[in-house]
Amino acid sequence: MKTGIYPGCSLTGSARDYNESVFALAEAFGLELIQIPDWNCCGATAAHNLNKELSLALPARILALAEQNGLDEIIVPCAACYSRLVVTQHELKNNPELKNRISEVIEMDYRGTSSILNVIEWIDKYIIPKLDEKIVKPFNYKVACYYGCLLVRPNKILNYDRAEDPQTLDLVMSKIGADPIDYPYKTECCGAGLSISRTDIVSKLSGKIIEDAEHRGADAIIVACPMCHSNLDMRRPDINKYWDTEYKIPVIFVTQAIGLAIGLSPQKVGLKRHFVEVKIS
Amino acid sequence: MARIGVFICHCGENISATVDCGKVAETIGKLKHVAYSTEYKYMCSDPGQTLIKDAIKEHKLTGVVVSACSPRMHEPTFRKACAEGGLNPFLCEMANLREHCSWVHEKNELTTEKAIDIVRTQVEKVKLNSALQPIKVPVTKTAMVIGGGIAGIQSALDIANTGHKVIMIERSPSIGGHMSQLSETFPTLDCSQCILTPRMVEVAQHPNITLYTYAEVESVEGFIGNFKVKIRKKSKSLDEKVCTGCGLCTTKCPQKKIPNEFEQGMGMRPAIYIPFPQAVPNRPVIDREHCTYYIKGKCKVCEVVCPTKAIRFDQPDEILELEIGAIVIATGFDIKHADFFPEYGYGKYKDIIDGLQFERLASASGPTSGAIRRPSDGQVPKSIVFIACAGSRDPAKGIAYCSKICCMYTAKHAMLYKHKVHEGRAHVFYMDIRSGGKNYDEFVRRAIEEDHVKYIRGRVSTVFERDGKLIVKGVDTLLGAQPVEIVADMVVLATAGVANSGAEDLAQKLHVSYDAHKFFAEAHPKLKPIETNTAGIFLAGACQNPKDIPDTVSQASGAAVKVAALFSQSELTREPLVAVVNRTAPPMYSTCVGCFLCQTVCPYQAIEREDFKNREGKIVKTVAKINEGLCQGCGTCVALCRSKSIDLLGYSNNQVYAEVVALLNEY
Amino acid sequence: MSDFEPKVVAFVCNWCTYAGADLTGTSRIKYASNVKIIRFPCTGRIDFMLLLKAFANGADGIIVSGCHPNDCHYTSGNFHAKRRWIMFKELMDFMGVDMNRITFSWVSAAEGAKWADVVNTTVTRIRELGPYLSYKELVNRSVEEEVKNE
Amino acid sequence: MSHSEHHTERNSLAYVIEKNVEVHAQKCYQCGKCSAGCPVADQMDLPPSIVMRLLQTEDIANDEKILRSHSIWLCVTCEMCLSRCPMEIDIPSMMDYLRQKSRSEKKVNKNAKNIIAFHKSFLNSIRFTGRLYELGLILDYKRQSLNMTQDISLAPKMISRGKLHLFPNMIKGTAQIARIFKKTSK
Repeated sequence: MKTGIYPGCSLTGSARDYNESVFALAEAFGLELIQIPDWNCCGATAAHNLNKELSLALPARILALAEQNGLDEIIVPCAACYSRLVVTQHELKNNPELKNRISEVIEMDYRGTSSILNVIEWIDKYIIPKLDEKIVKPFNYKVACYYGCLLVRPNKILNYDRAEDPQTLDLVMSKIGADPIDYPYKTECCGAGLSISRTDIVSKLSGKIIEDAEHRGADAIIVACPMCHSNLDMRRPDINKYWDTEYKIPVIFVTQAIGLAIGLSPQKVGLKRHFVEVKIS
Repeated sequence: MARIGVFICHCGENISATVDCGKVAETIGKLKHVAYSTEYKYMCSDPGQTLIKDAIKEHKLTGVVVSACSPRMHEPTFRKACAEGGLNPFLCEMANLREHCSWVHEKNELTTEKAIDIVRTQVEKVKLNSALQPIKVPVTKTAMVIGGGIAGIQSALDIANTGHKVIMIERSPSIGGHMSQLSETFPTLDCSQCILTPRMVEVAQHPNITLYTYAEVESVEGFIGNFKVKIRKKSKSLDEKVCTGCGLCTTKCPQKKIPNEFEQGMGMRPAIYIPFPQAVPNRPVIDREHCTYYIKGKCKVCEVVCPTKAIRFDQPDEILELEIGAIVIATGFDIKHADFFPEYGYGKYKDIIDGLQFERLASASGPTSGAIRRPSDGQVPKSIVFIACAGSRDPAKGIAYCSKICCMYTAKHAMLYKHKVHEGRAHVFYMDIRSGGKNYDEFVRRAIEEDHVKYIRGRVSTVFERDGKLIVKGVDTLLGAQPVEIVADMVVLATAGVANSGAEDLAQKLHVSYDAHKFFAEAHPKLKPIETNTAGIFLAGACQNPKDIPDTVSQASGAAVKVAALFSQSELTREPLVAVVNRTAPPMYSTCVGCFLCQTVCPYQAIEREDFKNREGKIVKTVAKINEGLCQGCGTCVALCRSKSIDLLGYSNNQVYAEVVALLNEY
Repeated sequence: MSDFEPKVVAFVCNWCTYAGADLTGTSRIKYASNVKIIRFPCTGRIDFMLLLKAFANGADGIIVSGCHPNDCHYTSGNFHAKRRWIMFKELMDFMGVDMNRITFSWVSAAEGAKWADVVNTTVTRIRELGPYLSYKELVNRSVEEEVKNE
Repeated sequence: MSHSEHHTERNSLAYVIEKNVEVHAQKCYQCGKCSAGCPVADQMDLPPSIVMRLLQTEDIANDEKILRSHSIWLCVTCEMCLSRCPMEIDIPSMMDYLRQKSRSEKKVNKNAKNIIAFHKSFLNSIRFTGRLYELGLILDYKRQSLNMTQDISLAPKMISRGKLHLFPNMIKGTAQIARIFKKTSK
């Protein structure tokens, strides 16, 4: 089986670091990842806020392209894209009429057969089994695992981990030697799509997430979503200004942490691109 | 020549709003053999019944079809009316126009057509009914009460005081149930154990009551007045007659780290233990699952220290076979625990406890001797948040019902806390306060007005721990959903009341119905709240749905009266809807070929052998015979009989064939 | 076909499904009026030859429903029904009776909504299948043949 | 199913929502758990439970209040409300619907101007290139929102970290994407 990858827009731009770490891991573990040819944006928050049909058509085109290219399994590292793709697949599966309509809109055959993996599922399936032998530098830090919203909700549709106090990311982190703390902000929202239009709200919400992690003595916040990362990392100056604080806790993608544990350089996993300096390594 | 009378009921408007009753009566009136057909607003009313009685005489009716509600509701009513009108009651049938027609279909022609078909079917059936005489069976005047909580105790004492024998079965080592765990009771705040323990002792000492603790129902066979019950008396690993209950063994047992069930896990107990000081009977049992001797094969400290040498390690379970006339189910309820709530931490925070745990904390006999101390560090909490409706009224969690008792006990908990910790702050998050009951609402008002408990209307979204405190996030919906965040030392969840463990299993053994939540089902929600749909088996207390003590005690006494009424007769009349094996003239005697396959499927051992002898006394044929005292009329033998020699009175082959033919053919 | 109203007969036990259907009524849940119920004390009482009788008399579909396994009011009647049903089904299949026209289900006294669901799905299915003419023809022909033979 | 039959003459917002997104406002019993867990409730003029209550009144003035509210635009679709709702009311889907209705009826709250400007810029960006062109998005958003100074310091830092492309990344199927936009924009 060939594994496809849908990077999504963030990973080609503001979350290049995430992209680099995903591909660095794939390379280190000998995993082939085929980019879905000519993929488009999933529509993100904007589409489902303004136009429901568009918010289904854009992901449907991506899934149809994957099917066309024989990619039965696709990894979607961005939690937001992952959520859009899974929700689209779910809605079209339960509504054949809508499915036909969307097929017509995208001018492509859509079956809805691809299996969609989020980054943790991909790690669990392909990396964990071979992980132990590769660890050279255990990630011996206290970490706050921050899942965000879209990895676990809507729970009934995603059916992945539990909606409250999820554990999968914590388990992955403990496998590389980290010590995940009890962290009630795991699935609290960072403000997501309001980053640019309402930076004040994002600063407020993300600030609480950072404050609690620092308060509990975490050395790093671990994330698996580029939106969460940009709000917690790139927006750090706004956050510190909003709360009049000097939070310095780094925000690290789970793939970056695994990369470091197996001995990849900070450069290789994109750590140098962060706004908040990462002193861990 | 059959002369059938048909009576169409409007049931107020319940039937007539969707079914054209006039048309039904008219159409039916034209059928062959229908001598009289009429409609009336309320057939079950006195004038309605008089209408039937008069018509029987006036029109010389040979059969009656009352077309009204479900026969499960009013069949006895109308059969009785017919009998009073001079017609054999078993010549009356009911056509179900309400539950199976008017309530489930829209108003249109098809619905009226269906109503006509339903009535026609019963007309055809009743033509073939035969006049039957009720069967008389003896009554064993011993009752069995399952469960030794306040419901079982009340029921057992009331039955025993009418002079009848009672067997009480309790699966734990002591009677007392949840009530023995409670601190004080609402709305009077009198001590629960003070009012309960005298009753427990009374049970133990009553000459008419035999108590089996640490015992469970193994199987139940038979029927009203004549149940055959097997009880498994689990081994207590000691001789109760020799043991004096001195308790030395319980103090010397080296295994001391077993979570104490009575303290809701907030204390430890040894492997040989008496559940609580006032336990009845006051004798220890060995918990074999945790006892070192049973696990590792050595220890026997209890045997060594026992002054009367009462320990019996090899004592087996005992099976008792009992003849029982009536059964009261009083198995009580359970509650959900903190681990049921993902948003409140899945039970990982020690200081989020449930209502029963709070009862133990507040109880003078509890693990803290009545001082309110939080489980994590034993500190007295300066602030407690009580969350009502935890799990109740929550379809997303699978529990749509209101647990009924939580509003009251939450007010009580908050009050008790304020009485014990004067400077403490008590907040209650609630959705509605349901305090119907004598002096109940006054009690809640007292909590708010005199004890200054702060009530906040809203459901808590999440609780988490930070710096040893619990952060409770909710809103005040009466202030336009204004966010509220309370930093508390302890959180008490008024968790949903649920069916007790093993309820479903017991229901299946007793052949009684239970609802989707595994609570035992009453025969009728309003008019038969104590009866189950199996004659001779009654309900008492929270095994039916969550109930407070006054309601439980009332129902328990009600169940006792039902039992006493049953035992007031020495014979019982039973519906004669039993199977019969046909008889023909000699030399055939019966079409039965004597294969006795029926015997193997009969659940009641009601099929016997009958020998026919010739003049010389030689057996010429052996055929099946039904013991009508034992037969319950399930009809399994009828469907199975290869030679079609068995029939079921009231559901005979001819009758059901006639129904099928009538239902499907034009008229 | 659109005005075809299937005739469906339901053979149900008194203690579970009949009571369940009562609950459907008490809960005012609506369902197709094509189904008419015949009450038995227990599914164990149901002689499956009755099903053939029903088809012969013009039934387009049949529902047989009783207590869930272990819930039988008479301990084991439903087990015997189930056992006989399996044998009967094989036989009917062999004879060419369309088994899609028969629904066998368990509906307890607490499952009012399920009863409506069982009825509605059965009626919808039978509506799609159309009138059960083939069985009637079979029966009619054999009667005529019998007459001829006499 | 049986509800709609009873209320065919209604045209309240609650009814329209029930028909279009199968969210039943009358299911809500006002426990407030949605508002309690909502990350932006304290910023909202109408927290989610209040929106539900207003819907239940089926009062035209209250329906207007909802469509003209700031709240529906502040909702970030984090799904926390649905995840914890005891009645499993799909508030996020309802919010999506309300936003679209508010816009099509030109009732958008003034304070939501920036939020909508951002969404529009976002869609504009992918309408022509197929993928998000972040620099283009920021420039377009500035044009739409007239918010010239915001994030002025962010862009250079992003560029220096290789996180911002100066030129869009066009996909091959841009014509197809344009048609998707056209077909869905009725």
